[in-house]
This record gives sequence, structure tokens and C-alpha cells, in this order.
Amino acid sequence: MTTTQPPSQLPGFEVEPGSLNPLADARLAVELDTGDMILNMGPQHPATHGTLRLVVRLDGERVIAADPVIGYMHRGYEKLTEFRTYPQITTLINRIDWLSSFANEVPFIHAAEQLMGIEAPQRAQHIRTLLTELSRIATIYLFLGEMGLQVGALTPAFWGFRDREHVLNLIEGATGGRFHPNFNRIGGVKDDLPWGWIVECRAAMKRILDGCDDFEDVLVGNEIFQARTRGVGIIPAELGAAYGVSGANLRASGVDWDLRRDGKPYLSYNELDFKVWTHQDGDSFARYWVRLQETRESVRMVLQLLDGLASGPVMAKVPRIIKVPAGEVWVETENPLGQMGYYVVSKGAIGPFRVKIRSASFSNVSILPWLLRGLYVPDVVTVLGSLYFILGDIDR
Amino acid sequence: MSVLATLALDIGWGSTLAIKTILVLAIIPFGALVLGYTFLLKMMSHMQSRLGPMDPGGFHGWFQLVGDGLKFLQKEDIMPAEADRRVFAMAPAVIVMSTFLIFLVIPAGPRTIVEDLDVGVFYALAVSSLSVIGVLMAGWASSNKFALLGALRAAGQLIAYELPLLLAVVGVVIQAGTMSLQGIVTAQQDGSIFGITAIGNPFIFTQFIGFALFLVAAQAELTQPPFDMPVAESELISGYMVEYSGFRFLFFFIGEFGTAFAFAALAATLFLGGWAIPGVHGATAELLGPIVLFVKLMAIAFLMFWVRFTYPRLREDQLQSLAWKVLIPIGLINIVATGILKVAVG
Amino acid sequence: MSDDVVAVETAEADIPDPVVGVLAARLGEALGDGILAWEDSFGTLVIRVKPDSWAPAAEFAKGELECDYLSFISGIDWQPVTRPDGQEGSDLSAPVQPTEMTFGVTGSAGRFQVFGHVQSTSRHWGVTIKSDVDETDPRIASWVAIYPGADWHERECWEMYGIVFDGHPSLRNLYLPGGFEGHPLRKDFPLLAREVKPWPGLVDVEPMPGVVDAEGGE
Amino acid sequence: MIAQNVVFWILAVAMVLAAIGVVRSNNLVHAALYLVVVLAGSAAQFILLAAEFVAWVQVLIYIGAVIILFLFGIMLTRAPMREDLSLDNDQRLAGAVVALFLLGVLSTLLIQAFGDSKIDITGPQGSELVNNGRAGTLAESIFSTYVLPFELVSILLLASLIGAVVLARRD
Repeated sequence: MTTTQPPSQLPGFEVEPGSLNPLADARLAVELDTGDMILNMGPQHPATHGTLRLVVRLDGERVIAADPVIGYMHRGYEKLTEFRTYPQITTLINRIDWLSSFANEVPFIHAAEQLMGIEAPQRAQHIRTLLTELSRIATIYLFLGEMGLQVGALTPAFWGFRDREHVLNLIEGATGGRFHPNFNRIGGVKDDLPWGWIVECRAAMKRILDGCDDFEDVLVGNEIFQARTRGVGIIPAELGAAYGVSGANLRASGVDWDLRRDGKPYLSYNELDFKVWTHQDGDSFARYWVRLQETRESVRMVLQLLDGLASGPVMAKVPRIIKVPAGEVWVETENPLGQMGYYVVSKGAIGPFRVKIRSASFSNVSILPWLLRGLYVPDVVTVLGSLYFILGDIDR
Repeated sequence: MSVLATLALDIGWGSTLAIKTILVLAIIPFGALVLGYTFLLKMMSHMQSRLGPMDPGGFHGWFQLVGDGLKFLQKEDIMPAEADRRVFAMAPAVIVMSTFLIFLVIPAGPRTIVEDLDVGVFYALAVSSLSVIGVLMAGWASSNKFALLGALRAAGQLIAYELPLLLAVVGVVIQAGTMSLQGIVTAQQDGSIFGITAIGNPFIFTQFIGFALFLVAAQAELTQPPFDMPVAESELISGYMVEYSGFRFLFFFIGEFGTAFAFAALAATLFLGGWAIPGVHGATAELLGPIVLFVKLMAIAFLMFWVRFTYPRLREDQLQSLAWKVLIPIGLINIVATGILKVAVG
Repeated sequence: MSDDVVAVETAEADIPDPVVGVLAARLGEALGDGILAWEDSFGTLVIRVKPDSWAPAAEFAKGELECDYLSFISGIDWQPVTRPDGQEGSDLSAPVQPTEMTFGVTGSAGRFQVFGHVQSTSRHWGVTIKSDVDETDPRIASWVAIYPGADWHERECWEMYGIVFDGHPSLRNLYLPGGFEGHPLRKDFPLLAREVKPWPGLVDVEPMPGVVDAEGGE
Repeated sequence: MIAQNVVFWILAVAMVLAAIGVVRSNNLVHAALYLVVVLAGSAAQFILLAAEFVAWVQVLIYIGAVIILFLFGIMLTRAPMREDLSLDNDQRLAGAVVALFLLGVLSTLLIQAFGDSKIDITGPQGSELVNNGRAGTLAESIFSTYVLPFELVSILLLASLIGAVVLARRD
């Protein structure tokens, strides 16, 4: 099972000469050379959240080279969108990042609306913003718990699942679907909010805030958690940006950039008062910390929206059969995992001609070969966990 | 009595030995079940805001673990094609055997002990280190890189934490003036704190540093979080156990919780006075002894599992530096301090 | 809409977003006649450059325009979907396709184009850069030296469109198994699911809620 | 007496078989595991000789630490798992000669030292032999009579430990 292959045998595993045994005494180096081990982490491995496969070359437990192998879940959405009508596509893109399905729909619907020159009514925008933030909370809250699991603490993971349930209940109450709401329509949303939803939403937000405090106590304040995450997997800001790392991963490196605030205006974010949190360290701990603050910020946004929910219709007037005028548009939004964008090329038909799906996790994970070099195997797990990717979002 | 004496008995030593063996063998799964039920199923699930299994057996699902055990027994015995079959099969037995050997010297009453060895403490720690061999065998024979990594981690960790464990106990031994566990219990029962004999002299008061060291090191020996790198589900899946299934996995489970039971008993004996209640002697002590020991043991086990379900896991290098740079120096200082005080105070 | 750089200054006044004009002008100054066309597409600059200027454009964007962030690189095939029976015109099993080859907002010289989007995290602007690629020998310079994150995007583009990126360290399959034949995102690569089961037709298109009367329907 | 003899012979046979296993095995890990049996057997022999403390030291140090380091080293560096390395070489004759020589030396030594003197273990608990095996007695002799050799050995071991660290350190 254990193979001691020479470094050059695997593609992408070229190692700079001299980096293996930095010893002046060559004879000693030969005697003490323990040989490298190729370890396949995944495609079925608890740390890879699905079917990511990491081929790591180890010297002892130190990673010499890491090569992520993706594509086990590639569903060819970019091809499929060319054979679907616009309303049908929302069911597909729901499943890109399946934890925040609603947020996936928003930029695509927004792109179609821009091309058609339609604007959804304000109440629809508010409901969209509400649900987007709720799915952000549902996604990131799971991360907050799951990160505990990555460093070996089982209990926070259960807490994460427990409180997230309330948010999923809210999404289900509003849309009818817990995971794949498919609630957006071109020109608005399918339905208005049900009776009593707002009251329940406030109660759930209270729970989420309490839960954030718990995470702060159990993980952020824990010495072992800090020892495991501080200084591990540091992404320098410039390099992270050049790799296309986005969202909280980039903000944790000190880049103050949030598309909700800095991008082209979308949904109702310019009506809301919120803070974009950054952290200077860029390590796993910073990523956790930033996400924790973002969850609280999302709760604040939800509460603001509940207070100032506009009245009126939830659908604009749209033609019965949707034909989108010819044109090209690039719409990007700040999704829970980072920048999500669609480059939609329309030729005037009822379906798009070409949709380029820019998903956050794909770029976030592409930095792994650089990031994992020189770390220990346990750090690989914390770095993977702290980057927080969803396999569907990588493979699309 | 020593092993020698047991062997030299010419009447009935065989049947005595058989009875004792069966008793101790029964204690291991019993302890595993009790700890597994109380802490793994109930305490953990309540800490995680869930109920855990509630139905089997009527009372809070106490029968769940028994049922799980039975389920494991009837499962297929899967052996990896590339495995080193004999070593693979023997590994769980080695681990359970090491657990079994610890129980031999733990007293549960003035005469309720299998063997009151002259060097009981030393013996208990010596045989507890045997389980590493089982772990290494399992990891190596599984022919799986994750298992191998887990076994290597286990070996490095268990060797490193053998030392603080021993050093933590040395303080107790110095204070009690004996290495016999029975002697240590009596020393605590009959001891006094500033002349007050009401609670005897449980060494947890004088040897609290040793107690803390012992708990930390025991946690590492048991490969429980925050020192569970050898099994680390999120990294190595289950480390050396990854290829095991069916009753062999059950053996690992029993070994894990049985050893936790044994270490809790050991800690209770060394630091909390074991079976003894001050002033209670003779037949009453004989009768109450096991119950008292059990209560103290569960208190210690509660601490261990509380930590287990709360803390994240350290990294392997952090674990080593904790052992060598923190625990061992503290242990040595504790010994020196205890020695000086012993000589000075008497 | 302008077809050459000279028009940049004059067009600046009547575009909705002045930033787009400024960006286009600065790119035009740097690349000269390397720029073929540019357009303000809903507030984003889309600029089409000659293949030679593909890498310099990125370099300029990263250096001078402070576009430090690589969003994506991908390709596009402007040819309509080929019919399963090989005849001209749209694929009958795909009701959404046009019938003749037209090019998007900045035009194209041929069938294949690569396009990438880079953004500035500090200035909050972005540029979509397009470049034509030869149909018979599709190759273009790699951006990996400028944006290391281009690695995976170019690998994806390579396996999906067959466009070779010169200077890429290891163009190997990203999603598809090794030895996969064909380039799935090319329009002449059939969507096999649709061939097995043709498009069921438009009767399934359900009316949008609340718009029953929009076109005098039900 | 019968019991001890029976146990001795069982242990002795097991030890010899395992020892043959150590040198015959083609698999390094198997060899190390056989060595565990040999060492455990010798620990048991110590118990038979009423040297309990030494027996448990044997278990703790040799089985609990030395063998584990062996296995650790083998797995870390070689990890052959599937293919058995060819550990055989053509020095069997030399090996046999050395083994015989060693056997001779040890036998002569033991016979000269103890002759046919009998070990009396049926005596009372306080008998000299049983006392000699006790930890207290052992400690007294180590820290009084033999304190100098003991410290010398300690220093020697420490020196070799430091030497090993110096040799193995990469930076």
C-alpha cells in the first residue's frame, strides 16, 4: 500500500530540488531519509465535505505537496443551462451550493431581470434579501459548528445543526422547501410571507445570537482551538485576491471588500446598516472569527428588514412566456461562501445561450496546493474546514 | 500475597484463579457498558442538546449498548485483502488483555483484590503500556495508510505520556511510602489532615498537582480528546481502527471504555482513597468497598468524559511539546517538592 | 458602442457609468490598437482585445487598474447548437437556441472566444476582457504568471473548449477523467440526455404567478 | 514445586520457539512481535524467580518502550506491508558460531556463579529470596551499595541519548 515513489512520478508533484533534505551532510541525509508517502484523502473522507479528493505527499506528517482532485460531482450545469428556459434554470442553480440555495438563485434572476429591464417590487426585494440573509445564516452557522468537528470537538457541530434547524424551518415556512426553495421568479418571488412568520423569525434570530455567544465561549475562547488555528494556513491578501479567493476567506486576510456594500447595488442592501468585518491575520482562526461576526451582522440585517418590511405586491408584471432580449450581463453577489457570479449571454431566446457560473468555492479551493505546503496533516483538516467550501459549489 | 504465592498454593489455587479471572473478565465489559451508557450515550447527548437513544430497555435506552454489542457480534468479520491476517486478528485481543491485566491489582475492599502486588502501582502502569503494541499491530496489519498514521501517532503519544503518568504517581507513592495499591488506600484512610481524621487524607489534597497530571496523562493514554489524534475521525477517519468491523471492533470499543474504567478506578484509588471510608473497617468496609469505589470512579470518569466532549483536539507536535515541556517538568518538580516535604514534615 | 479606441473620449459623455469610460480609456492608452472593441454592458466594461494583447491587458489591469482579483476565465463558442442529424440550423431538441451565428456585445472574429473577469478589491471596479481564438488552432497566452488563480480556470477552459493556454504549467484534466474525448462545452458536443429523450416541448412552461392576465392568457 | 517446573518449561519452550521466530521471520514487524513474546516470557521467568519488580520493569521498559520504538522505527522508515523484504544473508555459519560461543560463555558463567545451589521459594514470606525481589530491597542496594555504577550508567545513557538527538536532528 505504501508507495515510495520518486517525486517526479506524479503530475503536479514536481518539487524544487533540495527542498526535501536540506542537509549539508549528504551521506547522513541518505541514511535518514524516510521516504515519502502518498496519502489519498478522499474522495470519501470526513474532512472533505463530500467528494473532494486530496492527493498529498507526506514526509512523516508534513505535507510536501498537495493536489486537489475535483470533478467527482461535476454535473455540467454550464452545458445544461444552454438547454433550459430561464425559469427552469433556477432549479438547477439551486443545487450549486446546496446549503445556500436561495442565495444562488438571486444573481441569476437578477441577471435575467437586468437583461429584460424588469425590476422586482420593493417588497419582493425585501423578501429576497431576508431569505438570502437567512440562507447565509443557515450556511455559516453550520460552518461555525462544523469547524469544531474539524478540530475534534464534537459538541459544537451538534449545536450548529440544532440552531440551524430553526432557520431552515423559516425558509421552509416561507418557500415550502428547506433546502431547495426555488422561490425566486423573474420579476419577484413566488409568494408573500405566511402569517406569523415574522414573529417566528425574531425568535429564531434570538436563538442564533445566543448560539453565536456559545460558539464564542466554546471555540473562539478555547486555548486548544486557538493553538490549532492561529497562524495556520495564512493567506496573504494579495495572493488570495490573485487566486480569486473571496468572501469571508479574503476578508479574514484584511481585504475590506464585500459585494453587498461595494458591488453594484442589488437587493436591498443599500437600505441596510451593516458592518463589514475584517481581520488582519488571514489564518484559520481569522476566517472563523470573521464568519462568526458576519453571522451576527446577518442577524442584525434580518431584524432591520423585519422592522422595515415594505408592503405591496411581490411580483412585477412579466410576460407569460419569458424571452430575454439579446445581450450580455455579468452579475455578482456576495454569497455565504464568497463571490458568486453569472455571466449570462442571451440571444433573445427563451433560454440563455451561454451561462458562465462563477462559484466561490472553486476559486477558494484553488489556492490549496499553495496553502497546504509545509503543513501537518491535522492542519490540512483545519485549513479545509476554515476555507469552508461546498462540493457542489466547486464542481458545479 | 504475590503471584508467586498464588502459584505456590497447592490446594484450590487453580479454581481460585479461574473464579478471579472470570470476575475480572466480566468487569471489563461491565465497566465499558456503564461508562458507555452513562457518558457516551446520555451525558454526551445531553451536552449536545439531544436525547440519545431512549427506547431500548425501557429506562432511557439503557439496553441500546447491549443491543449494539449483540449487533456487532453477528456482523460479518471483514478482513482487508492485503491485511496481515494473524496480526490483524490478534490486535484487539492484545488491547483487551492489557485492560484485563490492570484490573488485577485494583482493590475494591480490604480483601477484595485479585492480587495485592508489592509493586501494584508500577505494575498497573507497566501493563497499561502493553496496549500500544495492540494499537501498533492493528495499524500496521490493516495495510491502510490512515491506520498506519494513526498507529504511529498512538505509539508516539503513548510513549510520551507514560512518563508524566508515572511521575504523577510517584508523589503519591512517596507520600504513602508504598507501591502497593492496598497500602496506598490504607494510608489515605488512616491518614489525617492537620490532625483531623474525619475524612482521612485523600491524596487529592496534598497531591493535587499529581492528580491533575494524572488526569491529563490518562486522557492521553486513553486517546480521548483533546488527545485523540490516533483515532481522529476528521483527519484519519478512525486511525488504527479504520479497517475493523464486527466483533473485532467491539473488542476495541470494550478495550477503550474498559481501560477508561480501569484508569478512573486507578485515579480514584490513588487520589480519592479508593474503596475506603475513614473509620469504616472490617466486614462493613468489605461490603461497602465496591460501591464506594464505584461512586468515586464515576466522579473521575465524569471529569474525563466532560473534557472529552468539550475540548477540541491538539495537534501531534503540540501534544508532544505539552508532554515534554510542561507535564514532565511539573511532574519532576512535584516529586522533588513531595520528597522534601516528606523528609521535612515526616 | 465604439469599434476603435479613438472613439473612447467622445463616447465618454453619453455612457451611464463614467468609470467604465475611464477604464476603457486607460486600457486604450496602454494597449493602443490591441483593443478591438469595448462596450458598457450594464455598468461593466467589456473589452475585446487582440490575441497578442490578451496577456498584456491582464498585466495592465492588474498593475495599473489595480484589478488584483481574478474572478474567472472561461470560453465561449458562438456557433449555434448542431442538430443531431447533422443538418444546418438549431438543435430541435433544444428549444432555446438561435439558428445563425451571431456574436455578443463586442463582436468576434470567429467561433471561439476566451473571456475573463478581473476586479479591484480596493476600487470596486471590474473589467471583462475578451479575446478571439483561432478555430483551427485554438491557443492563447496563459494568465497564470499574472494571476496564479488562473491555473484551474484555464484547465477547465482547456478541457471544456479545447483552447490551449501557452505557458500554463500543467494543462491536465480538471473535471473529466483522463482520456475523455471531445470538449463538452463546445456547441457541437451533443447533450446526450437530450438525444435519448428529446425536448418535451413548450407546453410545460407554467405561467408565472400573478401574471395570468399579462398577455391576455387564462 | 511441580507447578513452577511446569510453568517454567511451558515458558521456556514458548520463548525458544519465539526466539527462533525472531531470527527466522522474513518480516521485520513479525520479528519484532516475536521478540515481544520472548521478552514477556523472560518477564514471566523473573516472576517465577520471585523477582517481581524486575519482571514489571522488563514489561514496562522492554515491551512498553523498546519494542514499541522498534515497531515505530520500522513502520516509519520501511513500512513494507505487502512485500516481505529479503532479510536473509549468507552469514548463517558465522551467526551459529557466535550463538554457540555466547551460549558457552553464559552457561559457564552461570554454572560457576551458582553451581547447583537450589533456590528455596517454599519458605516463608520473609525468606531471603523473596525479600531480594522486593522493590525496597532493590532500591536500597541500588542507592547505597551500587550507587556509583548506577550513576555511571545513567550518565552513559544520557550521553548516548544526547548523541542520538544530535545525530538525528536535521536543522
